[in-house]
Amino acid sequence: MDFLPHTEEDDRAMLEAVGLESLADLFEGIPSDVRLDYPLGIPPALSEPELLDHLAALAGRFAADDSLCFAGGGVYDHHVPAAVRALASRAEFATSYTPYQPELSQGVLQALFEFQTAVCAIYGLEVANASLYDGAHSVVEAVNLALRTTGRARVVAGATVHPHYRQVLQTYTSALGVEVLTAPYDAAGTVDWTAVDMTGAGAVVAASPNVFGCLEDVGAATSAAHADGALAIVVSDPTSTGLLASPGELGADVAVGEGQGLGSPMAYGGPGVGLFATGLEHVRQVPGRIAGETVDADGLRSYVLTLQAREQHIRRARAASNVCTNQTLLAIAAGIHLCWLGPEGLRRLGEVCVTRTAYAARVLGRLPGCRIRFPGPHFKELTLETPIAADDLARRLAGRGFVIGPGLGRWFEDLSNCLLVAVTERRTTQQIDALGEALEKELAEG
Amino acid sequence: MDFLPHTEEDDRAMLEAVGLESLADLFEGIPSDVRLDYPLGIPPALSEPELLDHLAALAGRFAADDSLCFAGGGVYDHHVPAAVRALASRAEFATSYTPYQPELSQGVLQALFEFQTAVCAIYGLEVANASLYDGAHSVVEAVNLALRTTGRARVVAGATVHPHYRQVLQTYTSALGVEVLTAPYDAAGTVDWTAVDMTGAGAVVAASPNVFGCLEDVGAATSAAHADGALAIVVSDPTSTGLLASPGELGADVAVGEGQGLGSPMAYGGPGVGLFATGLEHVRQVPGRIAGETVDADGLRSYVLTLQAREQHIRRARAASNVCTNQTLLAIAAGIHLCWLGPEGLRRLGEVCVTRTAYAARVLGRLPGCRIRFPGPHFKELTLETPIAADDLARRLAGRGFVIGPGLGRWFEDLSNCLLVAVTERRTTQQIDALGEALEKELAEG
Amino acid sequence: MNGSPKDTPAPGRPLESSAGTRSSPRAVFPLIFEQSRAGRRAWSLPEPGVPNGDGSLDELVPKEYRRTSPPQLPEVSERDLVGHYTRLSQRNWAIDVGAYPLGSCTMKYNPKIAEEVAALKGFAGLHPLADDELVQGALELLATLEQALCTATGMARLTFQPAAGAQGELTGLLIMRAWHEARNDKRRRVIIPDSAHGTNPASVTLAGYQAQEVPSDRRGLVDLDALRDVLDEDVAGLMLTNPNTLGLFERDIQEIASAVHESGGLLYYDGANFNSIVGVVRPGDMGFDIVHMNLHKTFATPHGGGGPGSGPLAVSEKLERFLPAPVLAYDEVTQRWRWDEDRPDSIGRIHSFHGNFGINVRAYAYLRSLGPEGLRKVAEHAVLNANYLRALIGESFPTAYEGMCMHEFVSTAKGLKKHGVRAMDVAKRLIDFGYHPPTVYFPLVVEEALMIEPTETESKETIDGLAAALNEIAREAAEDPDILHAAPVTTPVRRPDEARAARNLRVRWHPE
Amino acid sequence: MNGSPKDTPAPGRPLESSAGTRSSPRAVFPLIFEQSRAGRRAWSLPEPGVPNGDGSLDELVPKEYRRTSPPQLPEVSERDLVGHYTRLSQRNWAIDVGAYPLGSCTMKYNPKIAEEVAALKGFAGLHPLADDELVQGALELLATLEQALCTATGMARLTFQPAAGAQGELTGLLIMRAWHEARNDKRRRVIIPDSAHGTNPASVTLAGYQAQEVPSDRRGLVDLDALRDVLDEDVAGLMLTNPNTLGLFERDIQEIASAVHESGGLLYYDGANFNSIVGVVRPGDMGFDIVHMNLHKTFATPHGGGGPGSGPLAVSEKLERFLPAPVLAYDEVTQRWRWDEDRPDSIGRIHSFHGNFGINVRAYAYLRSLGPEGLRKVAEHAVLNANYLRALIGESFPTAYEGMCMHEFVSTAKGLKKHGVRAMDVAKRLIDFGYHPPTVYFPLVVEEALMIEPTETESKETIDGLAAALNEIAREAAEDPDILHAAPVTTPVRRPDEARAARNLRVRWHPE
Ligand SMILES: Cc1ncc(COP(=O)(O)O)c(C=O)c1O
Ligand SMILES: Cc1ncc(COP(=O)(O)O)c(C=O)c1O
Repeated sequence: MDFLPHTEEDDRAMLEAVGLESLADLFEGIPSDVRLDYPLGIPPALSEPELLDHLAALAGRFAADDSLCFAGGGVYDHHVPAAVRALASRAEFATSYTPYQPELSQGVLQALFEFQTAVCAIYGLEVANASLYDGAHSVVEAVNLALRTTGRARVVAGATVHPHYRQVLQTYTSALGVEVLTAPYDAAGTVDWTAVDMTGAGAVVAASPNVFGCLEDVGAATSAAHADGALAIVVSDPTSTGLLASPGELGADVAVGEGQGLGSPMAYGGPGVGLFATGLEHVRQVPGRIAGETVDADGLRSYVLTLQAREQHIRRARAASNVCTNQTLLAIAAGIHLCWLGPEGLRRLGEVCVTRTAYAARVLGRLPGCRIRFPGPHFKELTLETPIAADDLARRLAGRGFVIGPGLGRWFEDLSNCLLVAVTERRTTQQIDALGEALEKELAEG
Repeated sequence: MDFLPHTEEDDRAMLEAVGLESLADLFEGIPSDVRLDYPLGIPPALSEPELLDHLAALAGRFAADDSLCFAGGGVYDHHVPAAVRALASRAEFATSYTPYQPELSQGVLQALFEFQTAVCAIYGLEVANASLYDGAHSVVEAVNLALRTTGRARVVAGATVHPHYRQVLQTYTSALGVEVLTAPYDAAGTVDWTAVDMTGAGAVVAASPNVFGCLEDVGAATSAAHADGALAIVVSDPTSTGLLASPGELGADVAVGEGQGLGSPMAYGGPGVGLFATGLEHVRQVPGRIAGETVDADGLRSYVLTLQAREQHIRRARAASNVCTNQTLLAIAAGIHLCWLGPEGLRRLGEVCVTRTAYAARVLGRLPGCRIRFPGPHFKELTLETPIAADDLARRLAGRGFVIGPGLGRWFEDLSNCLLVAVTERRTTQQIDALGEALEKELAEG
Repeated sequence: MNGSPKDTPAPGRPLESSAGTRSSPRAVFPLIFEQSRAGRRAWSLPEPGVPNGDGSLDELVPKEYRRTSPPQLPEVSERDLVGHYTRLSQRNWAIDVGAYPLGSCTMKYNPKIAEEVAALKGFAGLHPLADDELVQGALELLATLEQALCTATGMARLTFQPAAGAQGELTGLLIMRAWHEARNDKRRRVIIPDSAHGTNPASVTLAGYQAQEVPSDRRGLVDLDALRDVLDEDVAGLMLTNPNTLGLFERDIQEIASAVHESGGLLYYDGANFNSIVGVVRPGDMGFDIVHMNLHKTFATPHGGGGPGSGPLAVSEKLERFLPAPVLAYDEVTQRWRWDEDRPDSIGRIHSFHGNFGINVRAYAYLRSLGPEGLRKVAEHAVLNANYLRALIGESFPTAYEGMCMHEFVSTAKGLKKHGVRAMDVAKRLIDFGYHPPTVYFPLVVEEALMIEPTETESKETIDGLAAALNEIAREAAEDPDILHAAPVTTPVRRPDEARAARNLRVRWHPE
Repeated sequence: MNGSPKDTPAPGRPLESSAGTRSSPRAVFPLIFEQSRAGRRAWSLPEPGVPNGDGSLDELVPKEYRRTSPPQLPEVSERDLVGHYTRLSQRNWAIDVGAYPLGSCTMKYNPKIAEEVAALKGFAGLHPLADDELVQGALELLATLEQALCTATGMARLTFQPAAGAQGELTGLLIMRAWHEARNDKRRRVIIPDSAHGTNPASVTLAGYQAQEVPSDRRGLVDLDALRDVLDEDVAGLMLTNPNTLGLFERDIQEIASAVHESGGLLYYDGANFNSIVGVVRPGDMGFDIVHMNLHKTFATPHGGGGPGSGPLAVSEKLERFLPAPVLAYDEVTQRWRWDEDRPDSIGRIHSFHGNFGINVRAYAYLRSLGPEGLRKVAEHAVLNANYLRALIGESFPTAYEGMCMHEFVSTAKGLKKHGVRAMDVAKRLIDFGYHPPTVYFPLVVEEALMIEPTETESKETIDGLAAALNEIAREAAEDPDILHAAPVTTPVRRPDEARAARNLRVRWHPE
């Protein structure tokens, strides 16, 4: 199925109208010696029922289809409310382009304006953009903003910031002569921000909850940063903001985070949505699109993309960022999800995560040879140390129907026996008990 | 979650406006001795994530989740095109009421008008209604139309008409002093309509393809019916009408059928959709709703429910039928599906069913002790006779991942070793081979 | 194609109608059939692809069985199909679009979670004739739902076969008949109130009975004396909805019940208005013997533009044996659910299979998300919303009968007649204010009836807005009635000519 | 609440806007935040419910970590949430609503089947850090898609990490840089045509290079001599989209390629316009070393109102080792796919995980449903549609450059200037005819540019209608330009004031 409407008669009539004989003539402008005279060597076409079978078979090879997901490390198995799924998948949202023509785009524009308002509310800041690619990209853009603003070229990032975010930051800044320093974590699995040397830093990046699931003293990070004239960037899990102090309250200049947990499935890590919020004083340095309110020719409240002069299609080589296509549809879903939750629901979400994670800590921490590596407080994730190499253990538990991990050895040599365990509102205490029993069996087998 | 918007403040303000103290006061009109003073003894409320888990667990108990469906007998595992599913589930269709206010219902009304047009096209008749409950209900209403029209009280139905349809006909007519005679089937698994005594019959009901999957000589049935002054009712599978002669062509006065195969999942047998079409001369006897074309105050083409004088809400005790709520949403899906298919696709659908069913006949028919009980021609279903009691065999094959049957013993004593095998466009030849191998194994075990 | 300015939608035509009608004047919305082009296709199906095939199609299906000319279905691309039905859907009102206060229809919010669970393969993918062993989850769901619904109605057992309320009515009346016949008691009449819904008398006729109407008294309730007058040994039973179609609770229900029972008849409860009493009072406790529910009303399943619904029919213990076969049975030994076909006294089968299972799954999801407290709150707030709205518009549109109403009420617009304004004009004008109109001209016993049921899922703000609009319309009617006669002005079409539709009958498209 | 007639939508406002705005004058569409009422809720979540709990919340999360005041999120019922966003969605154009001929955006039909398969639990439910063993199906899908895309572009390997085209550009430029550096070759400039898309220069800067523009010649193509003049050993490479942003094929591509290569630079292919040549000519065969694709354009994944997309970046063999880590590897022994992290020369990671996997699944579904022949037909009919439309409107809106175009073309409205009509006026007026406008004022090199890309999924009838509308608008411009200045008249809002939006900045709602 090629989804083309053209009948042979259409082809004939249209070719005639443009004065050509055959479809091949359309490509005469292309040097003949590079034109293909054979079909591409790609798999043959499948009819819709065949395609469905084929893809169901591939999807069916997910060896843990009815497994329970206790895996963490940046993407989480949160509940996607049916209403959010239904609304965000409305064809008018899903199959529309960037809202460059406001008269035909009030739906997307207002939904983005509402999303921005919700992000400002949870992060305690004044301006949010219409989304970036993912959590890592938000960190990168926040650092760029900070360095542009401070005119400095040094970044201090906590070792407890998601390692992938730090790697992406490294990649992005490599060409720009930026120095990225890492602040080590202490025995508590957090960075002692009072002890970090920040001389010359333009950007300081702290995360709470951090990669180990622990809450950090973000206030210490932001004041230390400010003391040295750096901007403070805080990585914050939006699902924690109903319960935990907002980055804004704690002095963050820029708050960023991964919004997947708000209305989007895990989808093997993408599409997710990068959240980005800051203070009004930085608005002209904000990357990406921003929906703004205005009035129309009749004085009627309306929404448009605003401050486009920041963006690549206007400022080109001097743009604040090169981002164009973003993650709008997931931003809309996240906005709807936050409105579905409201302040009470967001708080309840956090409460369930915290309490059940504590329960998991108790159940798992008392197993022979096991301990919760870092004391916490934890939000929805903890670091479990066992006598077994973490990646092996994760693989073995998968065999018992639990997706868990990752093992932290891949990121921290000294933690190769440590495993991340995430507990969202979807995980019940019974499921946690079951995980405990499965782990106990594995430990017994050694 | 009770889905109520009322805050305590709302309750207070609204009660005050109506001059009441408490919510309980609202029910003062109800004799106190029958009013409940305890909550209903029904299961407690579940939050959305809990509800999802609970229902996923129940659904998960479908012991054959990744099984292949070769089951027939009136409901079939046809492919539902993704576009049809997406369009029919649009909230504007799904959450709307009966289109009594045409200004706000042009979407549903036109979709029904298009559905009616498509049903007329496939059945070769002039007027179709906006759907009935299911195939059985369509047969009942067709018989009522025929008896009203002929003023007679006798029905002759082929034994090869789906037994459930005949049972429902029996139930519906029991109170009306209507006599329902059954015309036996012959060795070919079809009714020899030339040999049936139709004296005094007002309605004759024939099916093709019939309950055994065989095509019948519908023409013989309709002319015999007409010869005796009866109206001819033909039960026709809409998925067969791209390939097979339409009931209209063959002289049917009323064509009926189950439309589940067009755009609806099997859903354990419901909701499906009863199709109903007849000649214009009978339009005032047609049961249920009919969408009709007209013009609006500006002369603009529009659609309304028409000839409502036939219906219960106008004619009450003398209405053509008591039907009110019907199966509109599934009718819309069936209409969209027929437009997705078009004449070519509908023909292809039939071609695939016929050819693969023939392949299945060859693969299964040659197994030891097995035979295809009736010669056919078959459309998408066949009757397989084996040495094993059919219901046991079906159960055993289920264990091997095949949903098949039903055994025909439940309907025909003499066919207790016969099993229905249905082959839709979703079943591949490889799957048929696999069924053959599974069956061979079962036969070996005896 | 022409691009004349007439292409642009006339003022007030929604944008999408302009999107839909690039080609023809005055924004006529084309039919999918009019977009057909020979050779175009949306379909995508496999090749028959049978290894060393079994002979040609002609051998498999001899010509005499074959179609001679292809059916006149449209040939369109999937892109155009999707565009057409997407735009078409936008030309339709729906609960998800706005308020829908249609009396007697209970257009409440349909939870999205119900759609999601009904689509699970373990439900949507079940074959109705699959061995019971394979579908234990589905049977358990039905058994739990049956028990809960019987608890809520005060009945003993029920059948899920009826696809809608009207089919439930017929089922119940056939059971009524079977019960009398089992006692060799031939009776010929069934009593219904004059305000009864049309399906009641129609079902009575289908069940082989004569429908006899009893008048309502000045209270809008069944006239007890009139009822007693018509009750005799020829009366098989009484059909009643309580609260009745006027939204009033039949407070004499116990007297009514004993009167009917004394005369040897049975009491049938039409559950269309069950929403207003669920969790508050049970039909069984009022004396009803037979009850149908409209799960597409009280239990919030989407109405789908007119269906599907689900009309389970519940009965008291003494009528259990007459229920349609099969019924669910639990085998204590194997601890398995199964369908029990062995029901000698059953009235027989009423549906091709097990009724609208997919709808029952949705109703179950609704029931489980509310629980007992939630269900009672539903009734409380359905009644609160109705009485609140009634109070707000009482001066403009007085109710036909005094006193508190239940989940709905019937107002009259007859006061506007002197301005040449009819109830239908009020309904059409309400559309311009952004609300779906109430049910008009029903029940027939009320002149210029406006039958209004806000349902419990509408907020106070929505009801305040609806009331403000209705009061404003009453003012317009007095000051400038032509505004009402011209309404609606915001819809794709205005006042389609229904008489003409019946006169020049066009019930399908065919090329000119 | 007031129900004053101002509540009724002004003429031309779609019905749904009236549905959405019962309360405030002139059909202002309320924000969800304005519908908040304390104590209302849509959320439904379990109790923490931990047996013999682990101490209070205060013990688990000490106060110093806790929020002091709740976030100002709205409190609404699910019913009102659903109503709000359903009506809001109806205030938006989309492919599923109608034609969307935005130049350079390739707004073609997005197959529904792709949505269905992307939602399968075996794809949507995968955790990105799950052991490779668990996700072999997903890895095989990616591997097959990688191979097919490499075949289509003539490249050796690719990375799926880039979430969109711009991120692909940066990835490619960093690889370009790594390649030069590996050869101790310091270069500082990257050449781009003056017609290049804004992301090109922006990405060049991000990659630490200086962007240098080369002018187009009168043909609208890269000026070869001008290019040769700027090429030297300081030039790291050239970024080109071919066909270029004017919709013209760079016929000198081979000369361009050898010139760049001779100067020691690399050739970067911006795949945004790949739709017009897929299956016809391969970037690799034209001499390109680095290629990004916009799967949300050529491979028909839905654009989601601005994203998500997917911008896989493919390279020739000599650049393979620089690709972001990890890359897919196949273990012949275990016959398993795995992620290979051991890539010493890699430029590093560019995405949190594996890119927009869900979008790649959709692209795979599209690729598999078309196959090789289908893909070539896509290019053929994209180009046919563009040239056909160009021919139909040539007199009203001449193209800036002569000769055949590829999948899109750039017309100029400068002929209407004498009537005081600008390209934007034409765009706005086209809305009233039921079409989304083309891209306006881009590329900057064309005065009063209208950049039109019909895409291959639009039918001849649609293009005929679009042409008729454009020609009619040209006539209106001459006869009555004010019609254009007043346009659009069929939309919920008209010509929002963008200058004011930037002046009085309101980028979030807060209570007055
Ligand atoms: C009072 C009453 N009884 C019966 C019915 C018939 O129910 P259904 O439409 O489900 O057949 C209705 C439906 O509108 C009703 O309002
Ligand atoms: C020519 C060209 N290059 C690059 C891009 C950027 O791609 P994306 O928006 O996916 O980042 C676009 C998108 O509009 C484009 O048209």
